[in-house]
Amino acid sequence: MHDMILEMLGRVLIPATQLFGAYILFHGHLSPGGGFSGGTIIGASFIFYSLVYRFSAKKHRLRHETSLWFEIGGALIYVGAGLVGILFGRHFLTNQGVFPIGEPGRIWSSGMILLVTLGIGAKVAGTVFKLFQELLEGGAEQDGHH
Amino acid sequence: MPSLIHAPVLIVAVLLLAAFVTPLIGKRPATVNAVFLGAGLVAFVLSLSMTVRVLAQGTLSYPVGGWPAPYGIVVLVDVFAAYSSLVLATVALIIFWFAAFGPREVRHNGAYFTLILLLTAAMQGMVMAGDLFNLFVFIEISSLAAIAIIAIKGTKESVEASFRYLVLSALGSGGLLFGIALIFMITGHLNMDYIRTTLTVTAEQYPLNLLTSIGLMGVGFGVKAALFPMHVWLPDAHSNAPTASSALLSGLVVKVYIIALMRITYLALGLEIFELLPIRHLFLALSTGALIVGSVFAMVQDNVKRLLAFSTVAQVGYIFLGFGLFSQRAIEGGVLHILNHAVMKSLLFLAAGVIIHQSGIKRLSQFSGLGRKMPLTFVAFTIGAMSMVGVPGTAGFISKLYLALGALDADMLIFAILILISSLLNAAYYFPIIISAFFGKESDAGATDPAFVVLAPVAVLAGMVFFFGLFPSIMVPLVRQTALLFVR
Amino acid sequence: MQATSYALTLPVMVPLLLAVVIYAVGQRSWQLRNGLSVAAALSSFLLVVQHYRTIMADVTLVAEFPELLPPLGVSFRMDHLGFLVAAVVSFVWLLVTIYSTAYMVKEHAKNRYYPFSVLTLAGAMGVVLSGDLFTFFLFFEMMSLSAYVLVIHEETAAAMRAGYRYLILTIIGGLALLFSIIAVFHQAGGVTFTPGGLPLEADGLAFFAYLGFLIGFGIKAGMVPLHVWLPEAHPVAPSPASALLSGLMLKIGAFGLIRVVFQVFGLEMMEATKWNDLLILLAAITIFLGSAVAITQDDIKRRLAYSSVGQMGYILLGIGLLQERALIGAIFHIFAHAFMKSSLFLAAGAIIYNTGKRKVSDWVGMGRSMLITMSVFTVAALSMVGVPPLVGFVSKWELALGALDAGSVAFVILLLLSSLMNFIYYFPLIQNAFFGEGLAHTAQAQPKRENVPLAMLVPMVVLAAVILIIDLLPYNIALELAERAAHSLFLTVK
Amino acid sequence: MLAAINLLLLLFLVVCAIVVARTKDLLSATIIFSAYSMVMSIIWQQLHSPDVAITEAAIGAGATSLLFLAAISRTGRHEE
Amino acid sequence: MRKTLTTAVLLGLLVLLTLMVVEMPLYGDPNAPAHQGIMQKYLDDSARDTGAINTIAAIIIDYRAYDTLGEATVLFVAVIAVTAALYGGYEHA
Amino acid sequence: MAIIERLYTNIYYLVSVVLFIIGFHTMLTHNNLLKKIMGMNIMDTSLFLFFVAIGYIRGGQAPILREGVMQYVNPVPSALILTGIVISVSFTAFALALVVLLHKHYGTIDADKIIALRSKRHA
Repeated sequence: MHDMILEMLGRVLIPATQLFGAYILFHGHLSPGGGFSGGTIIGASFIFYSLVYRFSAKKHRLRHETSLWFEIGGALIYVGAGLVGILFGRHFLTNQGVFPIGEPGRIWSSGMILLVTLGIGAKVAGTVFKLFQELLEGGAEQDGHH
Repeated sequence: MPSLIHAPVLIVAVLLLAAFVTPLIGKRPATVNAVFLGAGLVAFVLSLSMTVRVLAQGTLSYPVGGWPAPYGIVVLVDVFAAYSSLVLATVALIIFWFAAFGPREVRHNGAYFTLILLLTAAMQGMVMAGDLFNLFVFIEISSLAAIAIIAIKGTKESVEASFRYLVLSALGSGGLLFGIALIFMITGHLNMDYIRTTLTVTAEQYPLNLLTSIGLMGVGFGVKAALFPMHVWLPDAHSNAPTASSALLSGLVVKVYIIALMRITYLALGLEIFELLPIRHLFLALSTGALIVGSVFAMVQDNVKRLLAFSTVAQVGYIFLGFGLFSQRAIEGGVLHILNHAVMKSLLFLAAGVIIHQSGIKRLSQFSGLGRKMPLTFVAFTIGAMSMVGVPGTAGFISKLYLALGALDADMLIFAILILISSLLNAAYYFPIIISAFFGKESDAGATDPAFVVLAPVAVLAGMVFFFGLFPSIMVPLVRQTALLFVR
Repeated sequence: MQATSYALTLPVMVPLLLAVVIYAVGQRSWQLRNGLSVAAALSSFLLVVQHYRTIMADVTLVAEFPELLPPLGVSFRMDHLGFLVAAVVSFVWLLVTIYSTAYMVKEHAKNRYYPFSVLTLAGAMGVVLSGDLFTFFLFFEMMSLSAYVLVIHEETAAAMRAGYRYLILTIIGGLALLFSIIAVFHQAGGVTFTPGGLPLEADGLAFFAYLGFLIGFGIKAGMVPLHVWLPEAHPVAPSPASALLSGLMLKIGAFGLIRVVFQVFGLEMMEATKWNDLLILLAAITIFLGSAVAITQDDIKRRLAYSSVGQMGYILLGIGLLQERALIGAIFHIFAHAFMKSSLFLAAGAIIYNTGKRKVSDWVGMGRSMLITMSVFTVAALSMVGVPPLVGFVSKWELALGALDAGSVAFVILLLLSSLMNFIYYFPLIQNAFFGEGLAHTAQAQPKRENVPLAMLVPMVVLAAVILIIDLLPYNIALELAERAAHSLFLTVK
Repeated sequence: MLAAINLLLLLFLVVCAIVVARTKDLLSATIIFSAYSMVMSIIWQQLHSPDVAITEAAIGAGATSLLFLAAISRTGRHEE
Repeated sequence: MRKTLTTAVLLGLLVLLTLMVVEMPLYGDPNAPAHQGIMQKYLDDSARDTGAINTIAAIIIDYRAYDTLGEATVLFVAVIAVTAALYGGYEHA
Repeated sequence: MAIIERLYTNIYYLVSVVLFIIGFHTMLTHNNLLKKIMGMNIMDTSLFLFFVAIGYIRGGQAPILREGVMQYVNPVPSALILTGIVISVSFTAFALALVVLLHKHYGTIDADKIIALRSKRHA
């Protein structure tokens, strides 16, 4: 099955959603939102993408490993940012004095917060997408009748 | 070593890092095993050094992110936390070994190891938490991971048991979060020390809120720690899990919630709570119920793992009994039992798992003569069982001795007798198994002792049963100081 | 006078370690296994008697390890009583072990028998050399549980049933003991055996503690309402194991009772509270019932087992009377009965080994075919009856004197009555064995010639020789020790 | 005026919650649950917690509903 | 039967909790104890301490970053658990 | 009357308590496993509502620092709930996975039927 309307919609909506998600991510320290909400929105756009192109001939599907990489990458960024504090002779997950804080109110400010927000965003996007995929079809090939 | 100050978070961080990395290298089993065991070993070394440090220099409080209390999260390692962390790290390391080299019961080891690492990390974080909400977060991680390592077995029974566990666990979490919300509402703090000091002022103003909060948290922890009568999920969940999971769950997970509960009572609520509310009597009543119900149900089981699970219900009763009696020695006994039960129940579950795997028999009625076919495994099982019964020279005896002495110190003769009766009940269901296994008529089931690498963790645990049975004085400084946190 | 000697731990630790070694080498070499088993008992014996001079100089040896197993700690102690019982236990164990190297050849699972026998020895030595109740309890449990393996050695249905009963009662007894120990510790703040007793108050808790001790030790000693395991367990075990169980392990219970009555509760308290009346009553019933039931038994080992119940009654009576001479009798009877009952069981074992006949009624003419064995049996049996100058006579004499000291003639009559019953169940047996004409059996094959290995004969003969001559010696070491032990136990009272 | 709207929203919450529990059709229940979360998010916006509101809108109303839909697609739409 | 009992117990709980609501600090009261503890420091110092003007972001990823690490871990547990439950392991995926 | 007034003032607390009970009830009494999970979600969100209500201060603004604002609402509960929401969705996801598995094994997601099926197999 090949749904023209859905694909058209998708072509417009998916980038828009992703842009919105990215905005929320990057402005996490300035405005409402942050890693979790932004990440979820981006993850939702992936889900939409995979649903729209689910039956298309071109197999636009995202690979499972990709979302796992997002997942692990985000987590490692977080723990890594924490360990940097220890390397600098401070405490675990220290921001002040380890990362450049910058000028409050600018996008490139607040050091670890931005970094970790981006990490979380990547991680959550991967998580939401992967959870959905798994629930939708995970282990299905063993069912026989699915 | 300067980085030793960071041990409280490093333990958690190392285990988490290993957990995050294992999926990446999941396709190479040898590397996964190395990372898995390596993380366990590092956590053990860190925990040991941290304990030594705490013993020498007193309570260690680590402000994460450099923010002092009450603004940041503080990891508070007092003697109780250090002791718990050491117990966790030690027993977990041995179970890790079994999970890595023992009989394989899950389809893919990689995910299993990841979950075990996450569970261990969360437990470590939990026992050291000095912040109420931080504690909650770690509780949630460990709950989810604990359920996952049951469901991973994939059989009908394990999935069903884990779902039931999940529902009850979520109820418990709900109660817990509600309790934390109420506490925050009337104090404005999350750091346990600050909660305690603020409560001295605000408790009078909002008594019902505080009471409800304690009740809800009590129920939340009670469900998770399988305190009678909230233990209904435990037998199914623990008996249908893979062997290493059963050992972890029965040996460690259940106890961690008790530790967290007790830490909340003395850190956040203050010891006055024991005088103001009939908590002790509640503990005494519930633990009596647990001892009797757990033992009686254990007696009628035919499945070896279910028997062990019901026995856990009873043994949890011992730990609560220690806190309910509330004399110095009784608390020492309860605290010691956390270690001793962790060691002996892990031993029993691992030995039972080996037996089931090697012979395919899980029904006790078919154990007849198996002991002669796989003597080493059954000797280990016997040692665990003797410790459960409380034969002198084994670890189980020591905690029972302390508890009974503590019962007399608290002028409650009846509980000393109760402890002895429950020992008799234990004997009544453990000894027939051993006798029929060693001296019973031989069945035609083929079975042999497994390879050394499988049996090694069982042997180490058996050795620990004797070691802690003969030299409990090694743990005495920690245990005594822990009891002094409660009884001043 | 007290002296510290850490050598006290050796008679316990050496067999304990050797038990492990024996298990390890048992798979490879039976000679080494048997040799080590004998060596374990021998070294225990030698390690005990090396203290002879010190003990005779009235020095009490102690070795304390308060750091081990806090808060109660572990300690060892050797006084006259401990020395005597330890020497008896290790000596008889040595003889029985030598005997069993030959006897057990026909049995299965020898690799299990020897290590557990040595382990039981270690437990028994630990009990008699313990310096406090807690150490006592530790080794008591170790001994009881490892003896379980000896009881069920045959693995027949009867043996398993008897073993199960033994195990359950042992556990109940152990828990009762543990309760009492905890109660004593709670009240007195310590559990060390102290001359004159610990500072206890004669309240309800102390009485419960006393009851707990009575149950715990009574079960082990075969005191009457609690003796039910004994006549089941002793007959089903292999004969050397029966000798150990009946000859030695029962005494450990009585030994514990002496310690508890005189060194935990103390003479003054016992006299003030009259709690000993309960013990006397039970002892009297035990004497009477044990002896009476023994008459009705046809299985020789069951008859001997019931006889043991009766004889334990003497010892309990001697303790309960709270008279110095009665106590001398009790302590001496520990020694005497150990030798007598072991030689009876060993002789019975030799006959069963040779002919397979367990029934007393089948023993007609046995004395003619197995002269040495039957002579040993006769000597021991006569001693049991109390024929002077055999050892059994002395203990009964002292007991009777003690009973008179206590002012009760009734017990003297009871002792005489029991001797009579002993005579009834031993004498016809002996008469038949030597002079009887078995009509029913003449048609069958004559009893085989005495075909008993030397390793079995020698221990029996040594035991019988001791029974025969020790009272004739100018210097009766055992009596001397018993007197000194009783004296020191009574010394603390003004 | 604002108070009235807030009260209405709260009432709507309770009604939604009960309806979620009562509806036999799991798909409808999921949709109603999504609406419930959306209303919840509006309430939080009213209480000046925009961070929570946006997260609930994305995760509670969005992701959770999607997960429910995925599960329903494999287990059947109607409660038996 | 069981349902009726549960409903009754929960109604009892509802009554208790309602009584509790009566006792609670007033809604929106600036002097409620919840606002006397750690709140003011965050509002005053977060921009200076962390560089983030969104105080909530400052709290979750700086002051209380350890919690958020745990939170991220919970998600990770969920992913691994779901894959493990459905496949018995992620290698399959 | 004072009680009613107080309840009215604390209406947010009251509603969250009511929702908590509804969620709890759904979780305990409903046979359908998906409904149980929905109940769990309702219970969790009710607690989040409770938290947010605790954090509200009359006349307060969203805690995003800017000029000219005198009073902000309490940011701490919001920060905690963010964590709570994520935990809740994790539990939900895993519970749903288990439901899918149970459906695969038993062909139904009704708790009573599953129990019946299991005991039949045992018998």
